[in-house]
Amino acid sequence: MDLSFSPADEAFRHEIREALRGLVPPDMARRTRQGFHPTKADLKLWNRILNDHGWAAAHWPREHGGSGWTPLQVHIFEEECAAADAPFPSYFGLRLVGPLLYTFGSEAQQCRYIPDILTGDTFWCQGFSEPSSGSDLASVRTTAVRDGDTYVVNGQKLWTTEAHYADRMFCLVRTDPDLPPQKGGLSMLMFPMTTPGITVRPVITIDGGHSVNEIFFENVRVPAEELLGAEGQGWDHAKFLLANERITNAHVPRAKRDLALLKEMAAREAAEQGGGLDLDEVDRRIAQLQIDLDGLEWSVLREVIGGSGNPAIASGLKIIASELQQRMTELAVDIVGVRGRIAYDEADLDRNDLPGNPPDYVPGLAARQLFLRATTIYAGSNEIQRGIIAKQQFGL
Amino acid sequence: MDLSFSPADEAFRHEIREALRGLVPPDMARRTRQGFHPTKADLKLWNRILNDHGWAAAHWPREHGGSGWTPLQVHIFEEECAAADAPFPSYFGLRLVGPLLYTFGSEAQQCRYIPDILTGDTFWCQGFSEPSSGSDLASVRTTAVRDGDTYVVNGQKLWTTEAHYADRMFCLVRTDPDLPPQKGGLSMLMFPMTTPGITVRPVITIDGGHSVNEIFFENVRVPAEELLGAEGQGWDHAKFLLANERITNAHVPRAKRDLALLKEMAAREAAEQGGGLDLDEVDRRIAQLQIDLDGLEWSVLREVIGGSGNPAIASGLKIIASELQQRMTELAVDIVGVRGRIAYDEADLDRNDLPGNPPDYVPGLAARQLFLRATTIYAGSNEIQRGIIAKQQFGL
Amino acid sequence: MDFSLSDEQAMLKDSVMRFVGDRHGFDKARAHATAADGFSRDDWARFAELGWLMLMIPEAQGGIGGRLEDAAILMEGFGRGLVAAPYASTAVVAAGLLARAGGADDLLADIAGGEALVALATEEARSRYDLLHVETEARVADGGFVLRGAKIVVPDGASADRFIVSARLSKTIALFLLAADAPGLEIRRYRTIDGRRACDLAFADAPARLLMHDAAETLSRAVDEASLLLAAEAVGGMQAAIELTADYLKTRQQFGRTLSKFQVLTHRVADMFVKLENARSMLLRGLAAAGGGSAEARAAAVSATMVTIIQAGEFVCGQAIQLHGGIGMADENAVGHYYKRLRAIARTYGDLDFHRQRHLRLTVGDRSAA
Amino acid sequence: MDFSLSDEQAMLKDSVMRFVGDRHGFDKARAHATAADGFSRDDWARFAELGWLMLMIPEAQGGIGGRLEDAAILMEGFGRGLVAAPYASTAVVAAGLLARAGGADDLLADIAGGEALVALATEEARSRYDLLHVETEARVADGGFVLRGAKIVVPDGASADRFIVSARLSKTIALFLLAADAPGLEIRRYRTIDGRRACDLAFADAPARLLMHDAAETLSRAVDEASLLLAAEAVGGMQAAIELTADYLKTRQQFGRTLSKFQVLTHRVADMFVKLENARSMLLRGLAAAGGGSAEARAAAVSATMVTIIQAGEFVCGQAIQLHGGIGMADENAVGHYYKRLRAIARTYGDLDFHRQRHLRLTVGDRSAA
Repeated sequence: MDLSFSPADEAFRHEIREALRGLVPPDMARRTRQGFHPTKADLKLWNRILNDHGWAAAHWPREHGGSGWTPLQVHIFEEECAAADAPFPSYFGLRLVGPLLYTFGSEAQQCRYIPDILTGDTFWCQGFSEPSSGSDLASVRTTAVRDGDTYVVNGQKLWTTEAHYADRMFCLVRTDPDLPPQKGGLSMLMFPMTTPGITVRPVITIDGGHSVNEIFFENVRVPAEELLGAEGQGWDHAKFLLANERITNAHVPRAKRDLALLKEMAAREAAEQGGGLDLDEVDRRIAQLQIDLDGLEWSVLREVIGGSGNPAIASGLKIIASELQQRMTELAVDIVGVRGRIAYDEADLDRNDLPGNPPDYVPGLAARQLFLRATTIYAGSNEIQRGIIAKQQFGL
Repeated sequence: MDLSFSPADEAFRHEIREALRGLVPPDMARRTRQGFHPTKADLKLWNRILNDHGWAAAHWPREHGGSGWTPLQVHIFEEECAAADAPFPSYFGLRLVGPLLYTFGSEAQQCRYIPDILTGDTFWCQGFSEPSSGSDLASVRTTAVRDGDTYVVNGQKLWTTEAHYADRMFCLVRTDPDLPPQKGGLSMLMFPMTTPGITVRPVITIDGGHSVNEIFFENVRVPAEELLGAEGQGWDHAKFLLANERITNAHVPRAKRDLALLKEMAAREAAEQGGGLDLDEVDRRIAQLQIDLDGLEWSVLREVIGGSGNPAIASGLKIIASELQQRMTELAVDIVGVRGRIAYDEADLDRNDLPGNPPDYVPGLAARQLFLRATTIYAGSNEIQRGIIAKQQFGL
Repeated sequence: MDFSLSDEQAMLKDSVMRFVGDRHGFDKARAHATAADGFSRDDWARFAELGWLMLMIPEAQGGIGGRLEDAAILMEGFGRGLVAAPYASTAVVAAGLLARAGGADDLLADIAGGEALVALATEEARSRYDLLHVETEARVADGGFVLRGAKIVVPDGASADRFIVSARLSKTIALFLLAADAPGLEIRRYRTIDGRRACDLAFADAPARLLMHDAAETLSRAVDEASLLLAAEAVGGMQAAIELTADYLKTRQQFGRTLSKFQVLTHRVADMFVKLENARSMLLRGLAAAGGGSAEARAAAVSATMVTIIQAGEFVCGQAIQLHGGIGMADENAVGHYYKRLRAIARTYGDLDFHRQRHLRLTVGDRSAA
Repeated sequence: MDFSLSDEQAMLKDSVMRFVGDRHGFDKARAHATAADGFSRDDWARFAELGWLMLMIPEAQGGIGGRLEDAAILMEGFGRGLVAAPYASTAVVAAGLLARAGGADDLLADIAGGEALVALATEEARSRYDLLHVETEARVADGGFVLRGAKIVVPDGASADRFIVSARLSKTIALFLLAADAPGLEIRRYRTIDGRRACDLAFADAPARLLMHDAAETLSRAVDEASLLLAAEAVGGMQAAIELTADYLKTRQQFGRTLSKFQVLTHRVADMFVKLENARSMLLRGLAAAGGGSAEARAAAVSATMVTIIQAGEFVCGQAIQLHGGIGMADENAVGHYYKRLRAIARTYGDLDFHRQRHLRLTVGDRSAA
């Protein structure tokens, strides 16, 4: 047992911090701080900048284009990126389909897709949830029927994040309606979003933003070579992704940055609002958040370094992280007082006569708080996670 | 709609307050404040004092020996009693079996038992819970088999509060093992605790106190005339009691008194402990408790005056009140700091060299906090209450 | 003490419940929200016909002389139906201030007739809900008064044709009236998170009519009453959100069962109900305190009510979204709109922090006075 | 960074888990609790045989020179088994202070051999966990020192044969050693809520040996380490309480079903597990901070750990009782004893309020220094 950061780790942190200095364009950094959904242009540019340094897939094994760093180094790297107000790179290529491809994909598929994921030239989206199966992937109804060398896809997906940014989708489909999903009924297909028969309908969320979509498939023909692995492996692929997701979704680096911003914000608001803000109470809430975030960070460290692989632990991280993110933005909105009632329009942010004449940290907060209500719902609602823990850890 | 206390109500309050002045013996008042379980002697004496004023059963209808006051007057009366540090009179006669008797009992039974309940000459206990049926009264297993003019009772009861104080028990028994409890399988019997075949075993609770017991029945013969109402009505009797209980259990008058004591305690502790106590934080917690208690009080007023009779409302009161009582004693223990770790012995209270050299409000707190963990369990656990609300209010 | 509705109140309740169509009005509410005003002028005309706009105008000034409890009945209905009309601001708060000020019977008649919309502007960039923190200044000019300063996030301000404005006049706080098209008044209109329309006001020597000087306590009472009306609206909104949720659980299937078979979800609904009923009790308690007693007791009680409402609203409507799952996050579903309205109410005239502090100061916190 | 146990640590863990008999030790724990000392002298002798009592004594002074993480492994096992022996107070805290003070090798040998029990007395009637608030005074008399004042609620004090006592010496805080039978020392022994035995000490010019002057930082470090050991004990206790609860749900029948079929109960267990694992992470973080870095960073981290432990303990063990229902309230059931031990830990060397304040002061609250 060695509970300290080694001098080498500290040197690595210093090196990354220096290398990142000035790398995030200032307007991109401002947009990241403001907390609206990142623009496609920002995601693309940042992906390219990272790739220029060989960092686009820092968390991947070296043989697939990753950095070969230790898990702790990756953690430090991500922390420094967040501290520099870099956007979190688009999730679906680098976090989901990339690892899927190098774990389950054919060599041809890897060669075809991985380079453009690393450069950011291809954006992906994930076709998992459906109108009738939010947290329940076993009830996927979108079908893919084999017809010679192609699959014909029909059905519907919902909550598809960044589908309107994406060039390609990896999509969970039913290839055998007679087999239970867990026993070979599901498969994973990959196809361009421009394939005929695909319709993307924006779904506006309660924050007024557009980050998710509804997708309709009408006789969408996908070449059979775009099947990932073998037919019937879709359930295994989905489980692989969900396990990864629950730890990445802890988003500790971003949370640490947000908490630091929260402290600055409280100090500025108190200074500018002449005593109306109960700074003692804000400090108490910040201190509790800090403690809870420390716990989350060390739980993540235990998992990325120690690697229990226990699904109950991963589910616990998802619960804590999602609730923490909600509490942090709730506090942020509380701090800014009556301006937390204003619906700022993302398109107006460059004007200098914004409603309520707000300090620069205000405009994205209310929308972000509303959007983050989704964190306890998506990627398996927290109720689902508790069920997993009860079952996996205690046989309940 | 008239939301104010009338001048007549205020005059009544003043009159009661004056009448109560000096009525509670000072040592009894001190014991009540200290929060250990009340002694039998105190309960008996206070019952007698109340009865001397015609107040023993203030909440009963006048024709059965009650005051004939309005529900609001009863509420005011109980509030003033609590403010005077009177113990809450023994529950089982005055709150439970008394109303049962005048609602369901024969005239002979009423004549036999009610007078001694009013004077406090007879104490009762309630034989409901069993080892295998805590919150689940439908699974009562104690049997009563008819044998000529008597019932023969065999079985076991648990959590029987004040059984060691009681002269008599009213007891839920299975008189027909073939009928479901809700359909006539249960009946209510009344008998002296001295009946041969009854064994009382003390159950010490986590506070170290003795207030509940386990009762064993071995061929206990009870005359059939001690059956309440008709055979098979036991389920109705139990439901009648549980509905009453959930509102009385809100214990608003006592909670108001406890909160007032809490405020005094915080001020004294802060003064005596030279700055170590974070009085701001304590004040915040007191303020929130005050607000929550105000809500509970008005919910009780709505119910006792408006009388929706909605079981979902009664269940909600039970949930709020039990959690509030727990939070109040938790704060009390927090306020007294390291002395909250000491296990004071009730028998030592008159010594002047108590451990930790505590102020007079300290000794009963830790034990009371521990005991009050039971409030969210007894009288139908809060989980049971939520189930009732979901079902009764929403059909869920 | 009597919690039952009088015959008149029962009729009022019946009437507003019929108006909001037993919570089937979400499509209508959404359509209004996207209109320029954020509410329906037709509805407003209907309110005038129903007499609701004169309910809170004293009889002596041509109104019905209703009590705050009566207006609260309407507001609870509006909360249920997500009705965005500026009822509380114009027909209760502004009408009440104009009536107390006197000399504004014509304007009161216009309000009663649905022809005038009057908004109260108190909040400033640095005031943080403190009505006594007023930097806007009034001074005498040309025999009248002119205002200089700014107000922000005026509730229902975007559609108002007149404003009542608090301003500093020598050492006291006075109330002024001016029209939306007054010279020297610049208005910036915008949406709030609940889809309603607020505005900022900037006064550059804008001429205004003095309504009342030394108005601090009158203003404080008016805003406390406004808070209680929002509390009533919140209660109606919470109730609707709970009912939507319970209904949803009965129909939605997941993992091969209807959601109503999952005990954690049904118990959550039970907790929501418990918080709603507690909030309702605190609304009644607040209304009681507004009906009599000292200014301090009123303020403490109103803040206690608002603390409860704000806490309950966040839990009830937040969990309503949670239990709906993904669909609760969609703007096209009603449940998120209740959440947003509750969060908007939770930062109008005061937020949790403000009400907690004020309550604490007026009760336990005031140890020096104890 | 490496979270895996070394071979030695794995052996230690194995050894203590065997000792507590995989949580079947409740009957034994209860029997010890009713004995005069509140723990078993036989167990203590066994600890000496196993080398546990010399684990934290530096090698130079005849011990094993273990690290705090090693002692934490033992403490977690003791927490699991409700072992009430004065391990942390004697074998870690007192041994550590004596080792740092020097010149006490004989006493250290006695501790290692199980022949001496030494308790640290810091708390006073008005100190509220503040180690710098010391009213007990030392002065020179007859070429030595005598103490005057009082200490309260000394952990494991009732069975101690010696005490280390903090006292004011001129302007600084010094540590003194005296025997339980010293003249001028009066001891009042009693039970605490967890069934352990503490004591109050009253010094009337009791002669004592000076161990260390200017000892504030040494004392602060020792007490922080003691807190972390209690945190480790708490983690073991919480884990045992959760396992007992999960087992109970699988066997107990209500309403015709085993409790494990009730989703609200199983999800509660999940929440308990989440809090336990978070507490375990914070224990590791606290141990990391105790191993290096500044005194301020250590103090802030230890307080953050204790805040987490105290909050988790109240929830986990409180809900363990709740899920047991009535039987959880009975003294003859183990689960309530975990609750009481957690609540006792939550008010030893510091409570939630103390640790929150200290953490706040050393982190966000210190705005003047930011």
